[in-house]
Amino acid sequence: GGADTDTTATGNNGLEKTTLKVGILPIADVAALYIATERGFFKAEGLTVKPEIVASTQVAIPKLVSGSVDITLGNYFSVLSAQEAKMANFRVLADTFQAKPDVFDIVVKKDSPIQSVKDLKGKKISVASFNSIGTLAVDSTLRANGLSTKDVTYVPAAFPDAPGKLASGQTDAAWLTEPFLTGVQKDMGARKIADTMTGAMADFPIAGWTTTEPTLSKYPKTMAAFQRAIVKAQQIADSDRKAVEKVLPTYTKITPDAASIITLGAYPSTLNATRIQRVADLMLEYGYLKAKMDVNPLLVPMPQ
Amino acid sequence: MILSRVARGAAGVAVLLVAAEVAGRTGLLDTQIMPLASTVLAGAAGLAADSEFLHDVSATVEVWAEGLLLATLLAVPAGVLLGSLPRAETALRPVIEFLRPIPSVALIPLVALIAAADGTMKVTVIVYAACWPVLVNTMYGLHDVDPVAKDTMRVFGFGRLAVLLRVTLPSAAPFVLTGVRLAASVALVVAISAELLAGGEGGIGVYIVRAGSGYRIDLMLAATVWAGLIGLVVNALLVRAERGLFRWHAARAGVTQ
Amino acid sequence: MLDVVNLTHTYGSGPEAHRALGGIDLSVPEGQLVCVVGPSGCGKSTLLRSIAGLVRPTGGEVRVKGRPVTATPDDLAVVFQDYSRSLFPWMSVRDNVALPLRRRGLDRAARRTAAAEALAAVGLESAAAKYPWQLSGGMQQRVAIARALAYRPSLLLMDEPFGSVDAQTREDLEDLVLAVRGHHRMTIVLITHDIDESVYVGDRVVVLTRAPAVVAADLRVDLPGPRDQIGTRELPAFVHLRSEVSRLVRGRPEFSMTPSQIDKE
Amino acid sequence: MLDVVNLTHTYGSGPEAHRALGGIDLSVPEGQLVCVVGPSGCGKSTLLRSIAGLVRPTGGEVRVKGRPVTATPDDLAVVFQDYSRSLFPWMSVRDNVALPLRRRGLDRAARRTAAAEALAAVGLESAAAKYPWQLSGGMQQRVAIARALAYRPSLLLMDEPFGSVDAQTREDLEDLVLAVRGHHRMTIVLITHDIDESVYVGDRVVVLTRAPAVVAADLRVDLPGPRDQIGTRELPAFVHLRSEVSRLVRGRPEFSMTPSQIDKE
Amino acid sequence: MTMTVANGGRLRGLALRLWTVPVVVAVWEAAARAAESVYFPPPSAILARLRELWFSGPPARLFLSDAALADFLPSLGRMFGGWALACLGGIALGVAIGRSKTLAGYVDPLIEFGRAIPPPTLIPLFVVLFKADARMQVATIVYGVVWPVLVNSVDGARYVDRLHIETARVFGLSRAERLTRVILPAAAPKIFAGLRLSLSLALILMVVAELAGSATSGIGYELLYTQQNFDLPGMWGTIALLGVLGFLLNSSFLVVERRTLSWHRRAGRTK
Ligand SMILES: Nc1ncnc2c1ncn2[C@@H]1O[C@H](COP(=O)(O)OP(=O)(O)OP(=O)(O)O)[C@@H](O)[C@H]1O
Ligand SMILES: Nc1ncnc2c1ncn2[C@@H]1O[C@H](COP(=O)(O)OP(=O)(O)OP(=O)(O)O)[C@@H](O)[C@H]1O
Ligand SMILES: [Mg+2]
Ligand SMILES: [Mg+2]
Repeated sequence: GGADTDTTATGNNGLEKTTLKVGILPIADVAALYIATERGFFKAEGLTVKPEIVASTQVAIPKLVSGSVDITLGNYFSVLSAQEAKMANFRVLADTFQAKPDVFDIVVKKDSPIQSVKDLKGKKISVASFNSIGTLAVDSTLRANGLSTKDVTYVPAAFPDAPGKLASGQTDAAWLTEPFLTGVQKDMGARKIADTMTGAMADFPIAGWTTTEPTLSKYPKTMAAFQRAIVKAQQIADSDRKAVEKVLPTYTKITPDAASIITLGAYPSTLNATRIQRVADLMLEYGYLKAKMDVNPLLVPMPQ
Repeated sequence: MILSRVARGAAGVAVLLVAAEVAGRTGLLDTQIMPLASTVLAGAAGLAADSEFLHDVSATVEVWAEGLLLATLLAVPAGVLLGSLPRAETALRPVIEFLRPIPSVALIPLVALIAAADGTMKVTVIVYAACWPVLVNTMYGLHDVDPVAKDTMRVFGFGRLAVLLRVTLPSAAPFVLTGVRLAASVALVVAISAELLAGGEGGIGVYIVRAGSGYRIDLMLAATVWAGLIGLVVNALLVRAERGLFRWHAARAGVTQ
Repeated sequence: MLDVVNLTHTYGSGPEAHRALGGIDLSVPEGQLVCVVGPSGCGKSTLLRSIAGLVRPTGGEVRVKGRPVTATPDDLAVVFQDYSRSLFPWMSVRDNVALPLRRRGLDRAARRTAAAEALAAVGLESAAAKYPWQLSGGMQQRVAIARALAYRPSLLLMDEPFGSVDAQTREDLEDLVLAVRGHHRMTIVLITHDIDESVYVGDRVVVLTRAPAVVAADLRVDLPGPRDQIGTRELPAFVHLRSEVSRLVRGRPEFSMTPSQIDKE
Repeated sequence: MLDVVNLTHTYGSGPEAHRALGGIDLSVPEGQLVCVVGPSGCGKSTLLRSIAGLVRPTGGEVRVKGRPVTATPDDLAVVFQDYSRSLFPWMSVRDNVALPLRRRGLDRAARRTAAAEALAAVGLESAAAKYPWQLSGGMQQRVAIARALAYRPSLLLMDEPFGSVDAQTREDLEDLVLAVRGHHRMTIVLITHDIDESVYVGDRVVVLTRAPAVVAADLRVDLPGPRDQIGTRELPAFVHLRSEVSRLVRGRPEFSMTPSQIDKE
Repeated sequence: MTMTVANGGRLRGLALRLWTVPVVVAVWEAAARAAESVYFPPPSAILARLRELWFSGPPARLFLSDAALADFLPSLGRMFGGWALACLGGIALGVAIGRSKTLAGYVDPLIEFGRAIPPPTLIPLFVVLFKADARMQVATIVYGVVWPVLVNSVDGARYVDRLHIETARVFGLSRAERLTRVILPAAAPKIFAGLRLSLSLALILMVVAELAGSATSGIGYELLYTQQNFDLPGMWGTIALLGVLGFLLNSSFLVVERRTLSWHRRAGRTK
């Protein structure tokens, strides 16, 4: 029954499927998706997009494979390691989010003796998970400051739990993003000791709209329609902060007040192979990939 | 009688809440990390008017109910079978004991791979976790049946099945129901944990993810309070069913109600 | 109807082993009422449970209607010594009595009627809707009797069925069993500690020795029927038989009473 | 020692209510042995449980040694009618008997000796190491009696304590109770269905009516002591008393036996 | 002579109890090979990975590698600690609630409320209460494991045969004697059902606690680590390790149970 209503072979610009389930996280990264919905870009393409929360990219992968979601917000780091582990054959439809200064910082408690990255030696630092953009970012920051990964202990802690662990002394430092950064600075006077998105990681690509090769070849037109709609929204998100601030409180628990002060990243509207290749190369450099990976085959060109 | 029970329960809850509030206000508990009890309760009360959250609650309750029902339907017959066939029990014990300590949340990615629908995935992990209390309690309940009662049935020429249905099961039923009460909360815990870990379109756990990503610890805990309340209500219903169905059980033990 | 051939039974094994039956031979023709008496703990209940197929005896054989007993024989009813545990606490008294009648292929209404009649026969018409745990000990025992009688088995085994009721009720129940037996040609094995009772209701009294039990005596009761609580008990033959049984049972005193033992401070 | 004043008890409430005791008055001086007889289901056990503080009567009062019974009185032992359920299946017979003796301040060895003696007194010396569920019904009953006697309470309540043992053992146990009573000046309330027994062991026989039970008669037993199973039972006074009690118990037949009811097909 | 007989008997018993294991593993191997999915590696691959992870040590140490010692000892230590605490607390509180209607009235709602709360959502509370990682993990285990013991103990203590309680009262047993001699043994079969449930649950909670408690070593940590590294044989290996541990723990538990409850088993057998 469901297939009949979801899939129409003809009509609607010849889309193979009109309803798309898209895995998201309730964070600023996916603002463009909500802008596209709000402004009717999907509707114009004949698409209905149903966002579904996936707690992490790792969990989203089996859901993509089983068809439980059609597209997901995929952080490049996880997508590339999963690609190497042959978990699936991924395809990136569009870029989603890109780092900017102070989007990912390392913070410590107000009264912490830690003053700079060098003081982190021998300390515990919380990251959202192992083997992630977080560890890569901290790795690169450490190296830039003459330390190495071995000099610290990574402690996995979900972002919402990290401030508590920092405050109670279970960790010495935390790698955080918004809205937690603003939150901990305001609530407990936490101190930033480093912006991790600098140097090798400056303007680092964070995540893209991701699907798998079988899904793409099954629904090429649908995916193209999605690409067209989302890119329009990415452009708006990138150029009009107010648009992002407006949709943020609708799908997250970030209050309008907080939305107006938090630091936002960039919302790229082109899928640039050179930039994404940077992720693969840096991952290889830090040992997160075993072999050099060419990201080109993974990127789906923008339809005309 | 019932009133005094409610009053006592309320008193118990009140003492704990006041203690938590005082601990928060005197700085014994760091309110930076753990919001005040009153803040959490106010948040929980506010959620009652949040239609989006109520939708989440109904989504959770739906997978919970389905999971618990399936777990019970699966585990009771399985427990009866294993409890009455010692050989089968011995043979399957390694497999069962191997499976029991596997965290159902660790299975989420694997189940997600097979089950295309999000609901199916959750129900599967709920069933996986919730069937054990029912199974184990059923097996133990079965061993607790008075042999004279079973002999009585056999003597009148009833077959094994009739003995099972008319003596063994009724006699074990109260303890099986205790297993179901255990499973009910396990199912709720797993439903929410699955939502926390795997997300989904809606659910209390999904709400908590959303609140967490917005750095709203107070709302996370407020939603958690709802989980507790649901557990409380479900248990009250099951206890009431137990009182109605198993009056004989209480009477034999001299427990007056 | 019933043949017990050199039946032996030992509980447990090794040093804990206890030999309860030491080779019992007994043959009961159809329609006979045999009373079994014997000292406490000698093995009467074990014998009864072997006949019912509830104990797998360690030696010898039991045959009912010529067929060896491996499982519980068909068309059998038992009143257990532990009557209170043999009633189902989750069922009303009526349902307890009606339950076995399902095996008789009766429909619901017929089962209820039969149960009501049996309960009335033991003086419990007003207790039908109650639960077993709402009844006194003697009333529970009568429910168990009503259940067995309502079933109308061809073989009825009763283990001290009248132990918990008052003298008057006991006599009434004895007569009830005799009457039902007469009408329905049941074969009955009745264990009792009351020697008068064994002679009064029995066609035959089998006396067992102490454990390991064997048959010490097997007496025919040649009293004219129909029996009558006052008339029969006054017959010289009755008085003679009861002293005979009494003598046999007391033959070897089971223990010598030694109150002094418990009196030492 | 024991005063029961206008004791009433009603089980349940509303339409299900059942009035078991209808106003019992009874006064037992110290050292007396009172036998209580009455039809099955009249309320004897209820009376006993009220005295033991296990049932909170709905009216009237029970006083033991002058103090109103609210909880279980001190220095009391009970042999329950449902003796098998009152033994603890997780303890050996010896431990079951020895357990209450802790209250008597005996050390482990003394407890074991006392238990062994009590068991020997009821003829169960060889069963001490067994578990209750390894014993026959009558043996379990004797364990319960041994437990109560070993405890040497000042007030002993017994609910049909000899119902499951053979005639010989029963007489021995009757004499045992009498002997122990004589030595230790216990006050005893003994419920029985055996009218001979009530006259033989009792200093007094209290006859109850059908439920709601009231005292129908309260007879002094004026027989010379020490009693003797053969001599006493032959005394004309004994024979007279037992017919008197018998007449009183049978006074109102509890039910009219109607075998015809169960015979209709 | 007798030795060999005894050994033979034991071997036969073992074979009777464990014959399903090779069958299941063989079927699993065949199915996994047929499926050829990266997500479902065959047991042989899992075993190889398991060996690599933990069992490449010297024979003198039961082949346990350094990693195994570093992972197993703290994990199992916390697990046993948490389980023991939960059992003691659960039985004590459960029996108290089962025997006292007043106490039950006061705490029932709290318990029923608490039971339904997923331990991971209590991290903020545990963080403020316990500060240190290890204590917090033990607290998480106790919190997750205590319920079956508690609920079954309440049930067992509440529904003790009335005549047992009355006998104890009549003979004037002290409170302590009533508890240890009557109530606990009578409730034991049900309490043991709770203990058995909680034992496997303790392994699960050990994993959950390591996830919640930000562990940096341990079996749960390893599960998370392999999962996040897309190391599926490793993840399956960890799962299999949990299963084997569960089986071993449970087998030892049953030995204890069989001793303690032998009266129950034997008394309840229909002959
Ligand atoms: N728990 C209960 N609920 C309701 N009614 C009860 C309960 N216990 C006893 N009764 C009723 O009270 C009456 C008296 O019971 P009791 O046990 O005192 O009788 P009894 O004289 O000891 O009889 P018996 O000689 O048969 O043991 C009976 O009619 C019985 O049905
Ligand atoms: N399950 C058992 N395990 C071990 N021994 C048992 C078991 N059941 C009974 N016995 C023993 O077998 C013997 C006979 O028991 P049985 O119940 O047949 O006696 P009985 O003649 O019915 O006695 P009573 O008149 O006291 O009921 C007893 O000595 C008893 O201890
Ligand atoms: Mg017997
Ligand atoms: Mg009674």
